[in-house]
Amino acid sequence: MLLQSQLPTWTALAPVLILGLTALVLLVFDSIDSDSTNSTLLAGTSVVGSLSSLAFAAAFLVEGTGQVSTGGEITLYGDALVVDGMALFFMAIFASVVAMVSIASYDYLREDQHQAEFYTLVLFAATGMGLMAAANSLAVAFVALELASLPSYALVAFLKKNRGSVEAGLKYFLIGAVSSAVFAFGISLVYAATGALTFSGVAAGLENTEYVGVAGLGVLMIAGGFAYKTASVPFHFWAPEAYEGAPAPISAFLSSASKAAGFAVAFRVFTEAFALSVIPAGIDWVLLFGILAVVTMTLGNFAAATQDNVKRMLGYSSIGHAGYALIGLAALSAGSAQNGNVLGASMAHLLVYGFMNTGAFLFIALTEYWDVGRTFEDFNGLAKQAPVACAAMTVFMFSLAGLPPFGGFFSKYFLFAGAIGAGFWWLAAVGAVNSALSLFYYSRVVKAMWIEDPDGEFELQGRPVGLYAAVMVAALGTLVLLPGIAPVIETAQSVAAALFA
Amino acid sequence: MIIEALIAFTFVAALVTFVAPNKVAGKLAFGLSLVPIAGSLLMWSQFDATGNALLGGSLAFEETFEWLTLAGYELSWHTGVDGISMPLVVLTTVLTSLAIVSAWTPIDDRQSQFYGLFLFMEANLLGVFTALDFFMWFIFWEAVLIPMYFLVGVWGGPRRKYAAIKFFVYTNIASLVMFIGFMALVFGLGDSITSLGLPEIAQALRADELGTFYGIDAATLKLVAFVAMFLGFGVKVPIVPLHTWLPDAHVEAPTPASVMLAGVLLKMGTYALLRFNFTMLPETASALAIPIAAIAVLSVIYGAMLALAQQDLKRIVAYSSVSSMGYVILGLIAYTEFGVGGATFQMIAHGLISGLMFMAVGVIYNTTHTRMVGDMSGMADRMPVTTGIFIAGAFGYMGLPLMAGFAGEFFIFVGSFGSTVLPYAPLFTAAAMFGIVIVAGYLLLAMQRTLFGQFRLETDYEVGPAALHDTLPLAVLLLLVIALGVAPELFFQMITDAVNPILQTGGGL
Amino acid sequence: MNPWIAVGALGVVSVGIPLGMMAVSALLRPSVPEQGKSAIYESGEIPTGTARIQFNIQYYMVALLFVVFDIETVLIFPWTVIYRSALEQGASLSQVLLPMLVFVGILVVGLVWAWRNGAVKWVASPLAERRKTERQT
Amino acid sequence: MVPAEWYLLLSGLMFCIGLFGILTRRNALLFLMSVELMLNAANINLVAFSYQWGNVTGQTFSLFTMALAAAEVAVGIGIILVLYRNFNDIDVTKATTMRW
Amino acid sequence: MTGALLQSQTPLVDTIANLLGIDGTLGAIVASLIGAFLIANLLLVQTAVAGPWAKRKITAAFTDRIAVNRVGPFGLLVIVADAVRLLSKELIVPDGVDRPAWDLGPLIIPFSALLGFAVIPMGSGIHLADPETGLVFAFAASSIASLGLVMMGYASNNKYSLLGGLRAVASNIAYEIPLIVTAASVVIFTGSLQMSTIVAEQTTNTLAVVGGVAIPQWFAFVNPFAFVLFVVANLAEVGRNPFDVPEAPTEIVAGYQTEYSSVYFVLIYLGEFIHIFLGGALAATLFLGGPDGPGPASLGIVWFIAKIWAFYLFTQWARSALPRLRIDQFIEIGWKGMLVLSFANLVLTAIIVGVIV
Repeated sequence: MLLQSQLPTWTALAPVLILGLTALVLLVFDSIDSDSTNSTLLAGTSVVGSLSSLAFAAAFLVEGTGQVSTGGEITLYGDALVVDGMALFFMAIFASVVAMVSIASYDYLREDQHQAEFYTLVLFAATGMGLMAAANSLAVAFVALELASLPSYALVAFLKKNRGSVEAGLKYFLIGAVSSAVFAFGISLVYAATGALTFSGVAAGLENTEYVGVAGLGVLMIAGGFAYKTASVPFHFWAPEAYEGAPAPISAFLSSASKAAGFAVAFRVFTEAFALSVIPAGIDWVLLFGILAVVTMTLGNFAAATQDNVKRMLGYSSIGHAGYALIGLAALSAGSAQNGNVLGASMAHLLVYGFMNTGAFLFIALTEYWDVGRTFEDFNGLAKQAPVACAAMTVFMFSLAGLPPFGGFFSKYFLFAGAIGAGFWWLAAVGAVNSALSLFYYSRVVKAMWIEDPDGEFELQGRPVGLYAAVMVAALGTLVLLPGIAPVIETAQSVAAALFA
Repeated sequence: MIIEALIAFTFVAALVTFVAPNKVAGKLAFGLSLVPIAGSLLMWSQFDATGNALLGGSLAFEETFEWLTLAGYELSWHTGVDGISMPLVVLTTVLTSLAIVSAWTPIDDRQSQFYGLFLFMEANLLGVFTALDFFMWFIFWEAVLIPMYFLVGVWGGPRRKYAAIKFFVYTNIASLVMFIGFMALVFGLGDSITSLGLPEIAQALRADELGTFYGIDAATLKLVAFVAMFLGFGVKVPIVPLHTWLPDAHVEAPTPASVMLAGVLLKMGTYALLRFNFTMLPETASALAIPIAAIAVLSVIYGAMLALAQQDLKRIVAYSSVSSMGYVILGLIAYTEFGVGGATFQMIAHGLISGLMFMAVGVIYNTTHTRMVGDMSGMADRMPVTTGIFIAGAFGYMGLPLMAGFAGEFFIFVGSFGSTVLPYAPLFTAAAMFGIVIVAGYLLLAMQRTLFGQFRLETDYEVGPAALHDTLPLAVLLLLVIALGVAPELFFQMITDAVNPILQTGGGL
Repeated sequence: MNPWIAVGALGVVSVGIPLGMMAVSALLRPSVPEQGKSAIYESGEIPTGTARIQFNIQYYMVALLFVVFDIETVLIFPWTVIYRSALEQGASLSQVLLPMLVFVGILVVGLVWAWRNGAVKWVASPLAERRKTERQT
Repeated sequence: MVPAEWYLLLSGLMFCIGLFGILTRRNALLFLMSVELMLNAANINLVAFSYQWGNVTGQTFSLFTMALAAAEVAVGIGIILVLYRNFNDIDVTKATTMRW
Repeated sequence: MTGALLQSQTPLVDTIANLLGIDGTLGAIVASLIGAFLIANLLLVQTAVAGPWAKRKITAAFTDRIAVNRVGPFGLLVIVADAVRLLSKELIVPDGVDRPAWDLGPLIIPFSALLGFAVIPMGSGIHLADPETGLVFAFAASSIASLGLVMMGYASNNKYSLLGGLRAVASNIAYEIPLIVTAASVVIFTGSLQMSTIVAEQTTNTLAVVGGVAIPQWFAFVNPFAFVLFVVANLAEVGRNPFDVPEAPTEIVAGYQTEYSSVYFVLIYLGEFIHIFLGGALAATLFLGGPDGPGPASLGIVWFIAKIWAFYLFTQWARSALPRLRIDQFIEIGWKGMLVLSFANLVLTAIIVGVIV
């Protein structure tokens, strides 16, 4: 057992550092042999790197690094970064998603000339996400957010001869650029009001600031920045485009890891910097997030219900899920004992979501590999040809819909129960209604695959091992999270409670 | 541990079957499904529980494993059986095996997936009837839907897609409504419970520990929760007017799925009504006795009338199920030993009889490829054995003495007639009894038109007796029906033992 | 006194002097417009096509590289300023030197990668490429 | 000393000009320039209030903002370049393979 | 030593303010304007000498021929003749130029070069402003020129001009990083970006005493490698041979200045020459002790002018002695050679300083 407590404190960042180092190693590989299309080496390096990152994150979580049991959070580099349970929890999510995406890309990119760049960008983005989870200052949050975003733009437009991919990249980029400018301006306003950028400093400054209006505007704009990263209203409209146009493994990566990263930093910023105990009256971000959550989940679900294209439907549904996760922020109240539970449930939902949504998009990657087509009709009768993969997809769909035997039910249950317990029954009600609605469009996929007859005869070309393995890992994760939810939810809620301590 | 072993074994069996080759899947699944039968019979033989599982009675084969603590509630794996669930467990295992055999002929595509789903469903059904922790129970409850959805959707008739989606959406929304209602109770109980164990919740509710929740007082909360749960479970039962999914699902489902649907899945609804509504909230139930009884009688009469108007044999049997389930509700609301006990007994009886009827219709359909009453006649000539069993089953349905159906209905009427909870009990009972007449009417009519007279179905093949493996399950079921009719105390003893606590501690019922 | 006043003054003067020269010239110079004079000078040939031509993508590639490295030099400057005084005040070498070495190291990895992938290769000769592949086959 | 409100006014104005540009320009490059304006509005705030509060945090952060703005433009122009190759245009409303 | 004297001398602006007897902000502004005017003229005079006269003379000397010896003593009056001639030429505006940009370009180039001199300490108290970030300001001001170049190239509606403008940008950006990184290696020694401190650091300390002669701690002596790098990068930065690819008369006519005539032509040339001097001034300040030299401190300006003229001479020597690089060689030397060397220099300097201190 590797004990972080026996190592220098900076090693608490190991999960992030390993991701970054792996990216650099891949760059070195590509420098040595820039024409290489050795998928095994490149994807393998990426997988090994992300898995070791996951191992460290999990080991640290188990050991209690940064948690109360081992002396509380570890702050590094002059309070710029903090490693606590929540940071490690999210790092574990990112590492698992990267691992799955890398395995899947092994087949997806088989013919591509720029594989090394692909994995490097994924890993750099994941590094940025890890840093987002560990950010303890608005400056670091912004830099990390950009580090996560910039490679993502390139990744979305990675298929540069594919018009859809390029268009998706452009839209993702344009909205990303605007929202990061808004975010930066928000930070500057908060700085203007408080004179500090570290979360603790901002909290201290907010308590008796004279510029309440400026601070309020700043908070609003920062919330806008997070809305972009998490694909929530009002900066959500890039999501369906980007997810539809991007290479499917990247859609998987963005819709789960990137979203989780946005929430990670939003959780910390709003619970520590703009903590309810210090925020001046008049800046009611809880209400803001409440409204955003309701609008986001409703809009996402209704839009998803009207789609013909499965990938796009998943894109909208991921907006809906952002709405659910927002409940974690919307159901907080100052000094409530339930805060940790609500936030923890939201985190657990993001973890489960990380598996099931990644899996769903990777299944899309599989169909893209087979050239099956993208509409519901194109999936007709797929189960006859590929029952195992379709069974996995069924698990993802039902889990996303929140049906009980799968992980998605649990996280949603905890989320809604937490919201009710915290006194926000209307959030839970809207969430539950949306959840029921979502079953309609998720089951359409299942119906197409299993029940409909194929329109014509088609033969699936090959059985891509990597894609299959990745889909199976995700399915297994979604299933195992049912009996294994106990440690996850307990960890999530205890680390979330630490934020309010 | 035997319950856990059974459930786990069935799950594994499902997985094994799922990956087995199509050719052997049917036989394999049958072989594997014998183990749960043996297990459930073993349980029965060693059954030693007394009292109601939820109300402090001793349980048989009880197991508890801590799982996780959440927001002050302990969730655990908690299983056990009492007199109410034990017969249902036996019913589930037996009926599953027989349904698997009855699937050998009609299912000729993707067999391994079919039987895999079947066993998966069985595992979850066992879970539903044995789980005593709300969370576990709910997971199994919902998980049953998924295989059924596929069974109807993939192997069903021409309108299978519509039927499957309708079934799925109906029952899922119902689950959600029920879930919210139950959760309202849980939150209302507040700190007085420390886990989501059903016994603890039931006892807390009966001890009147329900507090206010969001300013809603306890009585209103109970009412709301009761209604929500009643509607939620009512869809599964189904009660009129929430029954519209059922004919579609039944007609489109392949025979074995219909057997399971009518035989076991509907019982989930009444079982849950008994466990939740009528055990946990007796005062509310008795306060609502008249509307509930009205719904029960409506189900009986309306279901029977609808059955009378059908031309499709399967539809007839399906609607008659609606009718039969109405009796069960009536028995439950009676709140007498014979009423509730009879209702529970009727669940078993109806499970066997409706299974038998659906199978018989299936066997006829396999041969004739039609289910329309008008298309067939004189089947008795060509399929004498099947016909005989069919007639016997129909008599069981009508409640002929010495059949299980008679015992169940008789107990229910006795119980409801003497009910003190239900005002105008004799009136309701009499109205419900009228249903029997209609049932007899349509069944006789259907039999007369299909089975007797001149055979005139035009086919390009010889219509002859069904294969042995098609007939055997029918015979077995018939034997069971008769056995239960002759000796209802096989189950009735343990049932009343478990039912009595519900009545006793009911607070002035 | 704020030194930027003087800087601003020089700014004004350095705009003023060229403007003055232009004014003087405007007074002195003749204006004799002729058709031929106003033609674009392209080595005496008659200009063809537009001047908005497509040019080598490498201009863009080096511009990208520049953006990266220029910004990095901006980030290096504060470090150089405090480096010596930090050492004199007793900071250990690993505290002040190592972070910068890591920083430059990452930059170097990037540079090497760009180098190997031809970002700074001005002319990608198709002929040479073909010869290379021919030799391989 | 110039009162803080004036800095806020200036930066706010600049931000709004940038925002206006984003909302009205369809040329991807002009769009990028508008974003730069918005980022620099943030920089003005940061530097001005760094002076106001007497700490260097804001100034330091503005360096990072500049670096990120540059990187963003680098990536953005790359994407615009492939956009041009695919659509022969850099009008951001022209690329509509997918529904908006 | 001399440095102490230099430090004690009153800055130019204060001297003027005292002379005129004005104070306050308004006084500072007036005095600054006067000082700025003086400094600008000091440079203009040098440029006038360097451009029409010295350049021809030097090139002639290198190529062994005679030049400008007709008008005035040593042909010096050719400066006046040329000035009048160029200013009174017709301004030809070609077809299709992008007018505001076309007019603005020639203004920017001398502006940027002159602005850089605001922070250069020229000795004898001739030091207009001494902000803390002087070095960065000097680099920033001198980089504005490339903006003017690309504007001119783009606005001229001429393919050669466009290419010239792009080449100018490419060359500026390729060599700017080595230039600045090398400068950063000097900053490691000084610990300050203030020009006066950088100079003082070189003048007050003595590197070694060889044979009784104290060698001052000029950074060119401390780190000759950096000096060489800096001078080479500087040469490219100011666009002189062998790095004059943006103009490259034999390839792209005259690059960005092809379409300019009359006073615009004068302004462009003026700007470029001042730029050379600015490059020399930066090299002198960073590596050669600025106005430091033997003799009294009041001689500082003399030494300083000598140093920048030495750099000017060096550019003219390079112009005559070296062939122009091809654009691809030029860029690759910049990115693969200079950049790596300059980073190596920075890291090594940091390590050595770290180990010694």
